[in-house]
Amino acid sequence: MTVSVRTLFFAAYRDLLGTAELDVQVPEGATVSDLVASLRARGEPFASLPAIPAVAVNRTYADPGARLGAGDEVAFIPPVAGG
Amino acid sequence: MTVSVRTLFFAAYRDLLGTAELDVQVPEGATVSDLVASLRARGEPFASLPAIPAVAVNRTYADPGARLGAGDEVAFIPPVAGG
Amino acid sequence: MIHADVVDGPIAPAEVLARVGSDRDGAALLFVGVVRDHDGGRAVEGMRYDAYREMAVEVLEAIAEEAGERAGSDRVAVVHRVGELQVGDVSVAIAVSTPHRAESFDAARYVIEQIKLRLPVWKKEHYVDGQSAWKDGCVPVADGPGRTP
Amino acid sequence: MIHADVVDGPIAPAEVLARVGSDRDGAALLFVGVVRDHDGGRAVEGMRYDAYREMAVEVLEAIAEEAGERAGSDRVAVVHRVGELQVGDVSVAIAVSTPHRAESFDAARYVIEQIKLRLPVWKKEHYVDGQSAWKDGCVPVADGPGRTP
Repeated sequence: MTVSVRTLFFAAYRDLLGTAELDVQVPEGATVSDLVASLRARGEPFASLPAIPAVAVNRTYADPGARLGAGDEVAFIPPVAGG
Repeated sequence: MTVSVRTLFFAAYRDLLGTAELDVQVPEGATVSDLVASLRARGEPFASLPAIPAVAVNRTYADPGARLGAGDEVAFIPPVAGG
Repeated sequence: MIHADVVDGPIAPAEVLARVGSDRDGAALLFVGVVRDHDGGRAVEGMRYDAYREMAVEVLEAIAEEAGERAGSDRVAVVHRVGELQVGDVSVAIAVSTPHRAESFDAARYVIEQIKLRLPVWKKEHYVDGQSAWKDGCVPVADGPGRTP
Repeated sequence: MIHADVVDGPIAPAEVLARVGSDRDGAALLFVGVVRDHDGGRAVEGMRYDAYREMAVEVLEAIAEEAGERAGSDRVAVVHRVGELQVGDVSVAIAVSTPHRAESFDAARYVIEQIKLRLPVWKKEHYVDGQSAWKDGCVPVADGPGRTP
């Protein structure tokens, strides 16, 4: 069984990947780490994403071990520089 | 020999004395302390001035030992509360 | 009266300040962040601010609420701009009012520091020499509110 | 561009803020002191500010200069009002701009703390119960610039 999550990429990550968002299938019960690993396994440019990027799940910063569910919005957050 | 100085009173001191300024004769070479003592020696309401008030001579805060000269402007400064 | 927003157009700092204040407040503070003409020794002519907008609004609201709790005041307003800005343009305005001054200073400082730590906003600096680069920033942490460095 | 003044009429904070700022400044800060409706548990309806005016202008200039030196900025403006003020009226406005934010916060804080310590200004509080009293303050010291408590 797999579920679909919506990944979002911003700023330098968006430039790197040439895309702002991507729907990704992950195994049920997969963690943020699992998602990152599966993306990086696609080869370049995905392999250039950090191994442990800051990530927000459904607009809240999440640990690498956070579990994903169907329809979750997973944003890859480069170092922030507001203000 | 005496010289004349101009004393100024503000806020609570002005209310106390009922006057905003006063020309006072002091001996040549007198200090701020001497001036204060001579004013307090006039009896009430002057006797109710502090023995060591904050004082500005010619618009600069001065020590009790500062010497006075002819025409100096000596302001008696109650505790300040700007802002 | 907590107000937090992310906007595309110019920010009017006086309007942000006007959102705070009350008869019981003896102090009001307005902090304004502005695009400056240099950074790290390089001449800058402008800046593009990108945001994860939906989240940025939520984080900005959370920061403003936290600042208000610290200050014991619900008079906190913060507005952050995104898009292309030129030197001199206001990127962020923060206003706080409190009965006493120390709390206004502390709360406004808290808001700007937390913005730097947690707000999902990025800026690409445009240099006078024609180059552009994403500015280095802070890596947000997952365990609740960020910490002031 | 250091500006310091004592005025009789209303203060427009936005105009004080407009006196600072430059292309090299990434931060601007405006602090506003306001007459509040209470003090020490008593309901206040207004306040009379008296000043040793000639000296107050000089001291305010000195404070602004010192703040600018600390901040490495000559963009400092401060205006203090005297006379009869009502609740909500602005008694003082302080604006500073600097390349980075920390210096703006520090300089504005320095100005207001030094005003409390050194500025020859007094306020008589008018209470809602009809009484009035001079507010307790700080005793200025003679040996140079005051110190932040």
